[in-house]
Amino acid sequence: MSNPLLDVKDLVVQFKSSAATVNAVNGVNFSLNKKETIGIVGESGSGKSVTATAIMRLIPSPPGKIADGQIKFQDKDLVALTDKEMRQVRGNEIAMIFQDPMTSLNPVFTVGNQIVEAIRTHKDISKKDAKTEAIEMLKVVGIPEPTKRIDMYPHEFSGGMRQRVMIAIALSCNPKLLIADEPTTALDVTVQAQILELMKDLQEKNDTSIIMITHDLGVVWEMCDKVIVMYAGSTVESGTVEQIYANPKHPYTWGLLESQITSDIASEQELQTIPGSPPDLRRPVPGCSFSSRCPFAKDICHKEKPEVIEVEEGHRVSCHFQTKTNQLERKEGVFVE
Amino acid sequence: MGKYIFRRFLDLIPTLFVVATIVFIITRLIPGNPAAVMLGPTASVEDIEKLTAQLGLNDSYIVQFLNYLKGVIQGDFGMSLSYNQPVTTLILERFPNTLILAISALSIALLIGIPAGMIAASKQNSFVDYIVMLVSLVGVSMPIFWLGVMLVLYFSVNLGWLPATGMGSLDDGIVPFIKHLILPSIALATIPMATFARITRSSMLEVVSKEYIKTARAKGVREFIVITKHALKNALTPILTVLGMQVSGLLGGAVLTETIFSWPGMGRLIVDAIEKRDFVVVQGTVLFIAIIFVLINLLVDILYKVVNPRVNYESKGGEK
Amino acid sequence: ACGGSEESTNNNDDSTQQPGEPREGGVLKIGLAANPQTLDPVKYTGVYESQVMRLVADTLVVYSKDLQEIEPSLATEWSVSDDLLVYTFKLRDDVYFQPGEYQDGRQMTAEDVKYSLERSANESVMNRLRGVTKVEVVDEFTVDVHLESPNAALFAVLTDAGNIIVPKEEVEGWGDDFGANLIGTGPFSIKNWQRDQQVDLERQDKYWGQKPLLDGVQLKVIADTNMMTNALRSGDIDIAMDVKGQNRELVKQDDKLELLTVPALSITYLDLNNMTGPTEDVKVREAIYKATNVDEIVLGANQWGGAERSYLPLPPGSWGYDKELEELVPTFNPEAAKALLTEAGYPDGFATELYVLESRVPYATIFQNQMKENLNIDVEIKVVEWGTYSDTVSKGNAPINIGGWSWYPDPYFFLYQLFHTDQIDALGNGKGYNNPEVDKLLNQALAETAVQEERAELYKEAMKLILNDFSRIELDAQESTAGINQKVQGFDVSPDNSIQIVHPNGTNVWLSE
Amino acid sequence: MNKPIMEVQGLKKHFPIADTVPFKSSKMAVKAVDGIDFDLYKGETFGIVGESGCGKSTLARLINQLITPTSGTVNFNGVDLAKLSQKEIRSARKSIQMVFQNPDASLDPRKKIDYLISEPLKIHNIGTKEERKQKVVDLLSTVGMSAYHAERYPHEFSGGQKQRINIARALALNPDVVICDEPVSALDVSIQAQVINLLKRLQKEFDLTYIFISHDLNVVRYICDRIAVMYLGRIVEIGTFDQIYQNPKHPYTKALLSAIPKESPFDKKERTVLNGDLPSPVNPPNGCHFHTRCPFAMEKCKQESPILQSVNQGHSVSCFLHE
Amino acid sequence: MQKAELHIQEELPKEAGFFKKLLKNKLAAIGLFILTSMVIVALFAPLIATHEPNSMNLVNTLSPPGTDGHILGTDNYGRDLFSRLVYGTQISLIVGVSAVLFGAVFGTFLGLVAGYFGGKIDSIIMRTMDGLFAFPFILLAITLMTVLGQGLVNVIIAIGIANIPEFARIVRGQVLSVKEEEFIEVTRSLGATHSRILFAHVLPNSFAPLIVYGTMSVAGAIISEAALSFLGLGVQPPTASWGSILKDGKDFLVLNPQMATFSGFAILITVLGINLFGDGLRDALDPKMKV
Ligand SMILES: Nc1ncnc2c1ncn2[C@@H]1O[C@H](COP(=O)(O)OP(=O)(O)OP(=O)(O)O)[C@@H](O)[C@H]1O
Ligand SMILES: Nc1ncnc2c1ncn2[C@@H]1O[C@H](COP(=O)(O)OP(=O)(O)OP(=O)(O)O)[C@@H](O)[C@H]1O
Ligand SMILES: [Mg+2]
Ligand SMILES: [Mg+2]
Repeated sequence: MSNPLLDVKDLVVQFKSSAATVNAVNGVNFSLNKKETIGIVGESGSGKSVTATAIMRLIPSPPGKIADGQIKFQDKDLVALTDKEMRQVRGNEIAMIFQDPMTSLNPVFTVGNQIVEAIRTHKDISKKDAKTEAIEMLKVVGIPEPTKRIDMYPHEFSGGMRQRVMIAIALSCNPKLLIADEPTTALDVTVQAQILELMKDLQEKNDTSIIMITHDLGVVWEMCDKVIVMYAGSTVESGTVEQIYANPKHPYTWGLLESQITSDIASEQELQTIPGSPPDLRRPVPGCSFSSRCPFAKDICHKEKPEVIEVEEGHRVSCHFQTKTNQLERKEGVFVE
Repeated sequence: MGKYIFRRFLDLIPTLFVVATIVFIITRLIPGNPAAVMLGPTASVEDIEKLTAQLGLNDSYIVQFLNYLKGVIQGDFGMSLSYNQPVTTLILERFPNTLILAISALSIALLIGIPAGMIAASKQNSFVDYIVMLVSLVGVSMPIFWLGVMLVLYFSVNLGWLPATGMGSLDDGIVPFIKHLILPSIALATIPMATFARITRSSMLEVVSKEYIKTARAKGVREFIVITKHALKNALTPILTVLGMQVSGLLGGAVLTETIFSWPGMGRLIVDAIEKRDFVVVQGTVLFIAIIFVLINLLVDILYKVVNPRVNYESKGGEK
Repeated sequence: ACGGSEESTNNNDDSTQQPGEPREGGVLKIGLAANPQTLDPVKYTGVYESQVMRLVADTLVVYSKDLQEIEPSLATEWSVSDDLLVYTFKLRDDVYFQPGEYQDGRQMTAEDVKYSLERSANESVMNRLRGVTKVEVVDEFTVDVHLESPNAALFAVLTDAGNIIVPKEEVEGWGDDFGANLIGTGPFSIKNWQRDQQVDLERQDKYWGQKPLLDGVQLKVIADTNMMTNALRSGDIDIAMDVKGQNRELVKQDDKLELLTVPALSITYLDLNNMTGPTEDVKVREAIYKATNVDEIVLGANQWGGAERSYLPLPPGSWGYDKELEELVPTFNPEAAKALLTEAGYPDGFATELYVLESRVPYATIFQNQMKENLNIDVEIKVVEWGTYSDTVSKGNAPINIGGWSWYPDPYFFLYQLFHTDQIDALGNGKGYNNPEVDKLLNQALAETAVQEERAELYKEAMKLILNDFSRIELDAQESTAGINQKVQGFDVSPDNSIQIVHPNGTNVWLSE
Repeated sequence: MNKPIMEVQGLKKHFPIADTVPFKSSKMAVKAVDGIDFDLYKGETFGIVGESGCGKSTLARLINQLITPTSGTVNFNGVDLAKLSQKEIRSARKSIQMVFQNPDASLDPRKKIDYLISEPLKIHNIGTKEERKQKVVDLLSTVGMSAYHAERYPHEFSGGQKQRINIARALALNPDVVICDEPVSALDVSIQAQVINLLKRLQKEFDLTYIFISHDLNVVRYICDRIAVMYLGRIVEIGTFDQIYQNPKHPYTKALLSAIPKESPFDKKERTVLNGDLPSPVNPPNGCHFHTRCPFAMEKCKQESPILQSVNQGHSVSCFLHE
Repeated sequence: MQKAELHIQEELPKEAGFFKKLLKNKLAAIGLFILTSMVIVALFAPLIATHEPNSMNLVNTLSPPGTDGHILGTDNYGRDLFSRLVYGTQISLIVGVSAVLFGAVFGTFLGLVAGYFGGKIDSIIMRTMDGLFAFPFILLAITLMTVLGQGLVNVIIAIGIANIPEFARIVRGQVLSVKEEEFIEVTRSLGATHSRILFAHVLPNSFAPLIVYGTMSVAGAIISEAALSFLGLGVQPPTASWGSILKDGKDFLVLNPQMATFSGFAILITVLGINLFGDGLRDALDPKMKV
């Protein structure tokens, strides 16, 4: 296999405030090949969006900064690029769909204007052509009557429509890497299916790689080749979708999978959850960050950081229970050695 | 919007009525008999009495007021007591001069102030930022009479580059005309310029941390465009407000600058009229200025809406 | 006594007239301190307007350079009837009006004089020809001016710009707009008037007097006095009138410029209210006078010169002035003052108010300081603008005020309006000075004789009484000043602040470059 | 479940468009909500699903009287909300709380979380300062956050955290009816489960009524008693969750259900995507709004609008196929 | 609902409060320092001044700085310039700050109400402001002088009133965009009254331009005070104020610039202090700005 398209190593992102430093991302590792789709799942607030924003080098600074780590993209270390060089990368090579479609669209420009701008930033075409293209884009993402809608302002759009506009902007650049932060949360399932289809097509056509941040595990199963699971700022487990689904190794992953609402859960049944709450990111935890909520936690879990272990080809996990020789397995909600 | 604009035009009527009434009352309230004031120190008792009668100032206030209103409704602002000319003529003579000076000063203020504010904001807490701040504050702390005289001392008296006073006439060619315009415009521009710079900076700072700025950057848009297009348009509301105020202020006449540079504008007309107790001119000019202000603010309100499509003048907060 | 004294003599004859033949051509630029509003002789009120009017039109007679005598202008000679009621004037027969909209430069005749003077007598806002009942045309170039009662000040009045001779056609043709389109018989005619900005005058070729050397005159309105000097220094203008304060020094220091000064007909005084308040008591007034160090005030208010202490309610340049009377003025004596005040019943002083215009604040501030120090009188200064000032003072509502007065050299124009009971409701006698004997003397001096010496004697008597009543404190007599560029030749500053460019008294200004 | 706590009748909201450009106005309008009737019963969870942009959020705002309807009424406990005075409507809002779709924009960026969450309590004068403080901490923990979060500002939170803050705020007043507009879409599954458990528990405890807008059909199925399916501003089908999921009648409902994403990577099911041009609410197609994309469309569907008709006990559908 | 733990396990340093944040901002601290110094100078003027501020010496006028123990020289009456500036601090600070506050308080209120309620209310308030703004300042001042008479309070009122329309405009403009934000709608949905929405949410989000404009206006107010004094409204001679010293100094600008220069400098420093402080205030109010 050739070099990966994107290789994130030991990424640390901090937000400083007068009182403390928030380690929003604290050791994220993953790599992504050409035309591959990776899903990032994990606790809300675990640093998924921050990781994505860090790849774009758009962490608001101050107070935030990339404190450590490497983001290798096509042999360039994005962390080390100058602002100007980074601008060449943004939009052109890496595009991002932001999580919050309402606040991510500029309220004072029409959506058409914003799409046209994206197109014209990277393509040398006339305004008129760009507009035609923008209308096409809107149609592609399923906005009805795009010729009319293109001259409307974001606040006149519904949540899902705004999200689709964001998608249209990101896709209009034909990027090599598309980072989609919760791209379909506000979409109904039929439109969602359509959008995901669209992303796949794009991937086929342009060999695009995709980072898909989502809470909808269904989307992950459908779209992704690989998954990383994040908890409290770090990757706790990563592997192919099949590995993660069939053979999750980290107790947090188990909790996550079990909390899923599936069609076979009856209304009367209480949903499974992970009790407790995640650690305060301002306070470095000596041991495993999940230890306070882990039903299996032993002494060592509270004291030492677990190492990253490759349990099978491409399947990595960082948990004291998982060693090369001694592995826990999930079976019907309990663990066996 | 069309309906709104129409309604705003209708607003002019009560506004003007109220303004007219208040000016009338005020001019009668303040001490000073126009006849005595106009005739100067050496006037004798008889002279004053005679002129008072001639000017119709012996009529009862009600009669005076009704006559005045009648005139205004017919578009007649009356005859100046001291100039012996229709107020409309006086205003039309001076207003273009004021307009020229105002446009020129505002252009300077905008062209320097806004970019300076933008640069300061994009380099917050840097050396450039501090310089912009310091210069702006020097700008507002410097009284115009001081600055004006300094400019003249340096550029006219010492260097002899520019004329010290007067407006010049276009008949003498465009170059002398512009030369006359430079110093008063600079003197007049300092405070607006400083205000623009500071307001722009603060407003930009509010905006640059917004998510959509991130989006623009993520698109790969050049930083220059991010700042000048995406951030600026969102930051424009307070700038427009200030612009509207400055335009109003300048069109109402810049007394100090006009006096120092002998610029024949509205400001001096008004102040002369007040000092001379030329009530008719005072009433006329105040009404005229009120009309201008209402129109300028209408324009500003339209611009608010152009800049920010969410602006809604009819609804209460939080209602759609 | 003050810094400017070495300059205070009229010395322009030796210093400005550089060797060389008068040269023709050029436009002289003069700064005008305010904007002329109307040039209609019956409507004008300001000195700035008369400055322009005098360049455009002529009066029957003019004052001599030193303002001591009356000289011919449009009238060549005149006589007075024995009853002092009819004045006969012989007119020049070579005078032509400037061509205008409604006439094409016709000759001026007695009819025009009749028209102009009667118009003034009937319509003038300032009543500048008071007492004239009618003007009779005797022949084409002779008129009789009939008076209601004897008026010795008639000649002074006739020199007023309000009594210039204008053509009827133009006055009636323009109607209200005549004030903007003045036509006269003067050396210059109005070419262009940009309101609030400048008036361009051009030479009048058919002028009856000596041919103007200048092509034209440009009068530029410069309201700010400091800027007036700056404009002079930068060459924007050639003559700046009324240079005051530090600007005098600036003009003197500049090699290209020159400061011309001459004692003016302008005095500054401090009125004490004679009708109400503590100052109603003549003892209090005397105490205040004695406690006032006038020299100090004059010095402090005129640091760069430009004024002399004055003693009498007349400018020293007036023919009514009598140095002997200066003896009657109390000398500065705080102790005596204090005693007087105690006697009057104010051992601990009192509180009072002083109304003053902004330009005279220095006088007020120093006076205030002296009152506090010498008599423990608390003077609250009220700086007000002109409208409020004139209203307050003429209504007699100002306990103390500081004012200034400048008019014709005839004492009538000072003493009558400042001290006659008639004028108690006007600004001049807002202090409410009331002395029947003075009234009588003032009336006599006006109506009973036209002989200057006799009149001077009467005025002297009146002033004696006035000084005895301590009705007000005389502060200073101002100079008339002008800053000029050295290329301006033949220009004299006039004590009455008029601008004389080409004048029957022989003036004909020219530019050396 | 006899007497409805809320009755919605003939509710319409048309947003005029083209007002954005001065001097240009047109008669066109976005028919965001175009005639909606339903009853809401105490203690139930009423789900609303439908295409994005079909007017769900607008409907939610209308119910709360945040926007004035073009026509139609909302009766709450027998009172027409539109007829209430300002003051009365304010206290009515105490009983009808709402979680907005947009977690970020819903939080005043200049206020700390404790202020935001305790604000409804302050507004309605509930509790002492101390009590309110405790309540904030309680609410934070019920939505899976911690006390220390109270001291922070909204921009310091992730999308999901903001969503939880919004939920906490809506619950602060112990309302009778909570309108939840996509309350859990930004949450990871475990928090989602936590929140849903909480909502259910609260419902049991306080007999709460929910209007639950969501795109996640599994969640809707799990939590809702009755479900309304909306399409272009109208309800096309309404019924209990069993009726809708087991026996969908309307072609759009069927399409929706068939588009539920996979449940595992090994699931081989293909999602069906609706074909045809998406109609616009500005210019909705004549007749049945869905006919342009309906595989069973008949001539009649293009001409006439079907009305919502009962096909079963509590199950109504607006489709000519089921007349 | 279960009770949650109120206390946090181990005390982290508390998030800097508003004032701490303000002070941590270096520039704001400098601003505050300048202002405090000014206030101290004003309060303790008699102790700081080297001379009696009104005592004249007419033979030693306009002497340059350093002459005869006059640190900054003397004015045109031979009064000690330094002492006059020190005493002038009182008037100028009071007038500058109070007049702006007066205008800001009323203007902000009117602007808030106008922008927020819109429609008729907006029309009435803003047209009144237009009318008020159209009145020449001098006319306004003479009128107030006539009606209210002399005095410091009236000076403040006059300048304050003239400032009202500007503040109203600024605030209204800001409110027009803020009121459309979604969180305003959300707050309404909680049952909040209009006044609560206005003062707790709209106002804080409209603050920034207000602070900037307000702090800038102080300079104008200090200078205007002097302009009023010649209409009889301002403080009257011999009372010292920076504005009046500056204005008197303009007649000696060329040869004896010390009066205009030092008084202008005093104004500049004060305005600088106020602006630095204002910027700090703005930053401290903006949660996104971290120190
Ligand atoms: N500006 C900031 N200042 C301080 N902390 C921040 C800031 N931005 C984010 N954080 C913190 O960083 C952590 C990670 O946030 P992030 O937005 O990456 O979460 P996420 O994984 O995307 O969550 P979600 O799924 O809810 O969107 C959160 O705990 C958040 O509180
Ligand atoms: N203020 C407005 N002005 C004009 N049109 C609007 C406005 N608000 C909403 N709309 C339009 O109304 C329709 C319904 O919007 P609404 O937000 O109710 O949809 P929704 O069902 O909530 O969609 P989503 O699931 O995507 O959030 C959309 O077409 C939208 O563009
Ligand atoms: Mg996120
Ligand atoms: Mg919605």
